[in-house]
Amino acid sequence: MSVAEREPKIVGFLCNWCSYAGADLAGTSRTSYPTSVRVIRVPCSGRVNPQFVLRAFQLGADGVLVAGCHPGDCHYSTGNYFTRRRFLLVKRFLDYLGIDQRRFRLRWISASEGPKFAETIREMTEELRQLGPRDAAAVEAHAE
Amino acid sequence: MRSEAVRAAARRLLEEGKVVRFLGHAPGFDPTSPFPQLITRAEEAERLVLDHFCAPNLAKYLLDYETQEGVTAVVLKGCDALGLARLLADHRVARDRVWVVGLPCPGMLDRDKAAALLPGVQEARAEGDEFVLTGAGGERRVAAGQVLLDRCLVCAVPTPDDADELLGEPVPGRPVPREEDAAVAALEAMTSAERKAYWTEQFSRCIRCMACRNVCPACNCRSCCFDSEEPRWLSRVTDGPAQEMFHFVRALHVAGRCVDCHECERVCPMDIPLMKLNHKLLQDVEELFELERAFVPREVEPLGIYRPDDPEEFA
Amino acid sequence: MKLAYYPGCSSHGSAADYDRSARAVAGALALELVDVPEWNCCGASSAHGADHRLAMYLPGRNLAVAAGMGMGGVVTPCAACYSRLNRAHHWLAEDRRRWLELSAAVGVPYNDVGKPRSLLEVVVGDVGLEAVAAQVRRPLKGLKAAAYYGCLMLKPPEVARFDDPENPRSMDDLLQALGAQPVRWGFKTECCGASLSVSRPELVEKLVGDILDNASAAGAECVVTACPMCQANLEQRRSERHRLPVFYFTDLAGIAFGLSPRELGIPMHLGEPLELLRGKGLLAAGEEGQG
Amino acid sequence: MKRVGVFLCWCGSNISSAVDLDQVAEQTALLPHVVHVEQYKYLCSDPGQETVRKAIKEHALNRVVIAACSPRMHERTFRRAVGSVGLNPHLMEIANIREQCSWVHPDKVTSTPVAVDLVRTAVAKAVKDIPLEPSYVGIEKRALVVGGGIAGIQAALDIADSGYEVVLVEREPTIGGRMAQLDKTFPTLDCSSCILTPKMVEAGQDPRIRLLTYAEVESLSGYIGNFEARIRMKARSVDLDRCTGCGDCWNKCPYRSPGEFDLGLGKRKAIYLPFPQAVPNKPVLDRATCAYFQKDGKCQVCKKVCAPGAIDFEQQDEILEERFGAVVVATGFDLWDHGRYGEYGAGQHPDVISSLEFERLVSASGPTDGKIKRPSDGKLPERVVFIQCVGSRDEAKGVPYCSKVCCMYTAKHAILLKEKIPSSQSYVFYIDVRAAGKNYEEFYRRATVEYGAQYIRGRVSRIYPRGDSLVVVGEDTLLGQKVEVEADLVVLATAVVSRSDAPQVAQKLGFSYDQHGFFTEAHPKLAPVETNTAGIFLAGACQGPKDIPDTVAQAGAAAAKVVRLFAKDQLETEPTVARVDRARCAGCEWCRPICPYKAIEMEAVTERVGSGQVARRVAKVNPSLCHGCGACSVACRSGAMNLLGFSNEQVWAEVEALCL
Amino acid sequence: MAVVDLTEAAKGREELLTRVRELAETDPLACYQCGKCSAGCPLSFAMDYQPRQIIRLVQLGMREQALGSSTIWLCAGCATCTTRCPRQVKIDGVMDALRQLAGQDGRAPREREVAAFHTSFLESVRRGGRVHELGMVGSYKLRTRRIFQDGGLGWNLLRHRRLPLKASPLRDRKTVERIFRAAEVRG
Repeated sequence: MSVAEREPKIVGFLCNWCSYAGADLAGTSRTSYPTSVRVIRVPCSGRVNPQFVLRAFQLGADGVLVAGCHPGDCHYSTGNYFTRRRFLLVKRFLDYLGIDQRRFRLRWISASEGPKFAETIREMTEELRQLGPRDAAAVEAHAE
Repeated sequence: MRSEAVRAAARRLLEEGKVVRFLGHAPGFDPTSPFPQLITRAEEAERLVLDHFCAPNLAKYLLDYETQEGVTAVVLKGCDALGLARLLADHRVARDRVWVVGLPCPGMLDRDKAAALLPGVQEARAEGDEFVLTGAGGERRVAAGQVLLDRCLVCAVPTPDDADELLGEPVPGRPVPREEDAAVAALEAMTSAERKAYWTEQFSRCIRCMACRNVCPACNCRSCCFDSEEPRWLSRVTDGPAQEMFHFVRALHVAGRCVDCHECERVCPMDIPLMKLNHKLLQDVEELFELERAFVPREVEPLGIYRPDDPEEFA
Repeated sequence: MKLAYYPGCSSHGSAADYDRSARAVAGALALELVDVPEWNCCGASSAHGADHRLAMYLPGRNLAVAAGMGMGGVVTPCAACYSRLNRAHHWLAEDRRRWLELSAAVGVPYNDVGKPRSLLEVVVGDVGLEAVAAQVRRPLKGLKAAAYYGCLMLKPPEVARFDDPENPRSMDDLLQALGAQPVRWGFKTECCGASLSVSRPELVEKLVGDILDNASAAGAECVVTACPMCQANLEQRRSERHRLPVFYFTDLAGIAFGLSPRELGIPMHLGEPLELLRGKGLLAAGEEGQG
Repeated sequence: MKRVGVFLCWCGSNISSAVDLDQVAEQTALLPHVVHVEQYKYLCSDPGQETVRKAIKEHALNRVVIAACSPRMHERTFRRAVGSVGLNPHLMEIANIREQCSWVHPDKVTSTPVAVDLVRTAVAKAVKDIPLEPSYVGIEKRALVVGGGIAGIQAALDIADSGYEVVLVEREPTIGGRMAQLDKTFPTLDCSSCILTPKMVEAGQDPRIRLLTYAEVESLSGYIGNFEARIRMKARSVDLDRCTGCGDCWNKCPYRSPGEFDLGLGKRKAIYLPFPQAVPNKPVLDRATCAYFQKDGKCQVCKKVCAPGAIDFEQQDEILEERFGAVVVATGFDLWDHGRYGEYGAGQHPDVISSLEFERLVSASGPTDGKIKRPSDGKLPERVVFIQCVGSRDEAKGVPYCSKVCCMYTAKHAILLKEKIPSSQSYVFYIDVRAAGKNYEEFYRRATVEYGAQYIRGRVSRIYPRGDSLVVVGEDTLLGQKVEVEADLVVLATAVVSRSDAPQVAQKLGFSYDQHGFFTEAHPKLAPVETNTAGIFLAGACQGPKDIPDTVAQAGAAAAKVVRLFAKDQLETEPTVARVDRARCAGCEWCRPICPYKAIEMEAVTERVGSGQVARRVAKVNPSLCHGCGACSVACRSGAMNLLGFSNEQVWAEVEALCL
Repeated sequence: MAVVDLTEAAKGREELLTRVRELAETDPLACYQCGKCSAGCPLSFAMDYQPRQIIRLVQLGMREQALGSSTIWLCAGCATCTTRCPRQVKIDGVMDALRQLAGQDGRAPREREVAAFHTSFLESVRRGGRVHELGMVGSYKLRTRRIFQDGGLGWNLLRHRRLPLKASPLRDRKTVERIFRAAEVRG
């Protein structure tokens, strides 16, 4: 089925202390959101290596989300400041290489912002559905 | 041009025992592509040459002698000196084990441009704003702008500022202001799909010879992540995504640390416009982190520090 | 400063006096008021009880016409029209699709005319108290006045977005700038009953009684308002025990600027408004007894 | 050979009702390295954990994947279970198929593929797990208590009593906090200072408690067991060792200004004792209102009359650097600024006062020596209206929550008013009287039956002056009628809010806070006195509105947590820290500036090159300082710096598994 | 007082709540019956149900009592209640919505005169695009047969040139007619 029907696939790197807890809160408050996202837990958004993000795109992800604490609130005090610097560059560089910057999202989501996490997933899923499929050449053939 | 001066310097330094080895250039397969040359005895100095084709940057070869005794002398142009500054900032080379023989650089020739103007060109002599090319096909006078390397046209640092001795009088930088790289702007104006097609085509020509990594002073890791087995950051297969990963990672790893010496582009056998990648990142680093001349190495690299009031686009 | 002027239905009838003093004072302050051509009734107190759409379209049409005039925004003297225009503007600002709905319904294309403003808001906010004080020829020395704001000009705050709905100051400051003495009293923002005056006059009489009791207890010699419905109720629905004259703020501003009561339509008020002014020595010889 | 066992939990029906676990099991069994798949109704229960242990032994599993609830819930439980049968606890991974799958994707058809993907990813990570051993770090058995109210005092006393040293830092010149400003306390009507002062004196005299008053924590760094605090001792202009507290200085000082302790209702001298029972019982010189400082050195009366010569104008702020193993934060609360309540004319009319101002009026040590005198004319009020929920439970005013304590202290005020002025009548406008504590309902009954307080159910809409009294307009919703009360005095029970600088304090000490500025506990039910930052504990109203019994209980709990920590000699730190691969490390130091904990240092190593030995420098991670954030591993381009537990290999494997 | 069968009332509750939420753009269920609206309402003294009680009726789905009350007619629309409501319920919006529902149900309004006034007012607007005060009051008097009310006041206003005999309608009568029709169509 074409991507319009197929649900877009989002790889989400969530920081354990804020965004992952926020996603859990969306769960405990039974807020449903699209099944497009698959979450990988990292201790801090500062742990997300841009090479993981590009690898996800190469393996067929329609969108990649990196989520961390609001600057100033990082459990490790400065982790997300480096996240912000790195992905200010990477977001633009991905776009420069032809991966539409709307496919990549970095967002600050605190432990008490369950609804904001669910909303982010809904927004991204809708936007990716409109963006349509990524061209096949960019996606690595799945050699088993 | 300066071959005599460099031979004299080499002989002196080696005879006085100031240095145990001397890194310079020597003629290669043909006179327009000289090779790096290491000499350890004064009498070998005759083999050195220093002319308008000595573009190769010798700074990174110092890494090979890090673990050997004695001071190494090295001939460095302005742009090469920035490469050394990069290695110093990255704690890969100790300044006290290097003797810098600085060349106030008059600008180096682009071998391909020269060959196009005078097939079989052997030599070039600078006269004012022109060059006199001589070779098998006779002689030809051309304007400097037609034959210099692109980077030399906008060179802001022709004279190394940290040299232990200079081969001749310091040369002022060309007052050309550093404006936005037109090529980058052209690419940015394209649509996402057009850029995708452009880079896919460029990267498809890459034969993964690693010359760009090997020559780059900023790419000075002891073991490169591309060689890592576990995790396999880079697949050995040269298909579309892997090529994209290679160039994405190579450019990102030197983001904020590239010294804009253009060597990667010069040595690339497949003429892939690598500086279009590095300049894009260099511009973004300067604009986003409010840095002047981000290609000059600093104590801590731009991605190694932060400011609480960095641009906020991710609320 | 050029503004689209929405006079409102009462400007022809029961508030003809307010219309006259409003235009006179605007002229004195170099405020050029250009009437909204073919303006229609804003629906006042009846439309929003009958149909939500009607209550938005009636004032909406005026906003659309005013937007077309390309002036610095729309101003109205009447607090009820101000409230209805503001409600419509707020409704339109919330969702752009409603712009199309309105244009289809009223046959006039709508784009944002900016937040409608009351005349008091323009005089105090845009013209400014310094400019007002500069025009004062006859300071209202010794005139103790109770500034009565009523409700529609301030409430609800997220729609009116003017002054403080609980402790407003703008009219008090204006009276001060005119040389008068605003009194501290507790019923500044209590409602006068508005349109119930026709159908249930005895209710309005009770409300008006409470308001005027509190004003006189606070030592006021007159009540100043910026709404034709309040002025009509305070003037026409009070009991014998209250003699306080009820002025529009434009009346007192006009007098302070040296304009004559006739130009300001003051004689058209019921009761004896001139008596107080005469007592305060605020009437020049020629202006005595103008019927 | 990696032998992975996957255990799918039903979680009663929380997971099984929304995810087809049979299908998940079926597809998981096909994954490489998976040798055993099992389902169980309650994996976290004892029998559940037993099935895991049994399966590990039976199938010789060397990797375990638990597909159940969030790792934030039971990661520790399953690590312990796995460890108990000799398998390294870090060879176990958790797939969150409850909070991030069954609870958010109710439709089985679409949720099952998600669960399959999450389990496959967890298996991929587990395959790359390596055994990790914790490292141990020493503990500085000294506690820092921030805030000297009843919460801080109680915590300090309990910790000191257990034999450990405590430093109690208090911003005001004396400890005592809010409770010192109260007259009586509910529900027993104990006099507040009678039950508080002994504890203050005890805290002042206990040799193991070091009182640092008129001081603030400037910065806090380090981690559990090894905190470093910089404490600013503000210049008091009084030498505490010399001063005997005789009072000559504040008696002779000619300059008076509104006292903060009495909320401006009474005056105090430029050099003053906040209240008689202050601890330390020595004055502080307020440089803002002292003529010596404001009128360049004119008056020095206090210095002249001070026999022991304790006045020192040259005293400067001082910074103390201290090491601590644990921190208890007890910084208390403020009251909502009722001046923002336009409808009540608060801030414009002197006789509309806050409940704390009433507390000062009724207090014997207050500005009016306990006589309830109206601020406007000093008369004793006959008719007093108390209004509940001023600011609280009011989204329009930005305070949507209930402040918990006002119902009870208003009943107390009604009683105190009747005791002090028998002829008076109190009216209490309320919405719901919340008297849920022990003996609280009975206390509320006394206020109405024995002391005749008139309770009117309805919010007051407006207060306006009439003559020299105040008209309070409300609705008696039980009567269904609008009502008015002419009052001589109106007391507003204003909302309990967080300190205005609470967010800055939270960021300075390194834990999180909610949108109202109250500090966030690790878990509202299971860990109310802990924060997400190990070693930092909370007590009292800084964590949310609460009364004195709850505050003291929390203080005791926080102290217990500290003592529990100090009972150990060393701390087992998480093994998931960064580690350097020396062979790859080039010594470029790109990682060093990233670390907020300065856990990365360079070290010289020698290695054989050809025939000779060569020295070079490589990075070295101090496992006790490293918190395991991983930011350095991204800065290291060669991959020499790796983060154990979330290594490059593991995350790479997860990305690969996720996208198949 | 009869016993109120809440389960019976609940039948129409959902429908009433949905209509009120739609028309008033607010949620009556947020109200915790604190009475601040009734206390601040200038006309609550004359109302059979306090504004708070009207919200309570809507919460319980008691449509008859709510639409049959005098409160929804005596509300002057001053929005004091909405300004002060701690749960930010738009009570004045609820009153408008209930008046509209009463009109749609074709129910005889509890306050006949107030309803008559609004009908006359809107008729005058529909006819001339603007209210002609004399005409409007005249039609109101006929409708309520209170011919002689405020006779003296009327004469006084006439004398002070504040009650013009002639109306000043819009040139194009269809301008406002189209608005009324558009509103009815959208309903």
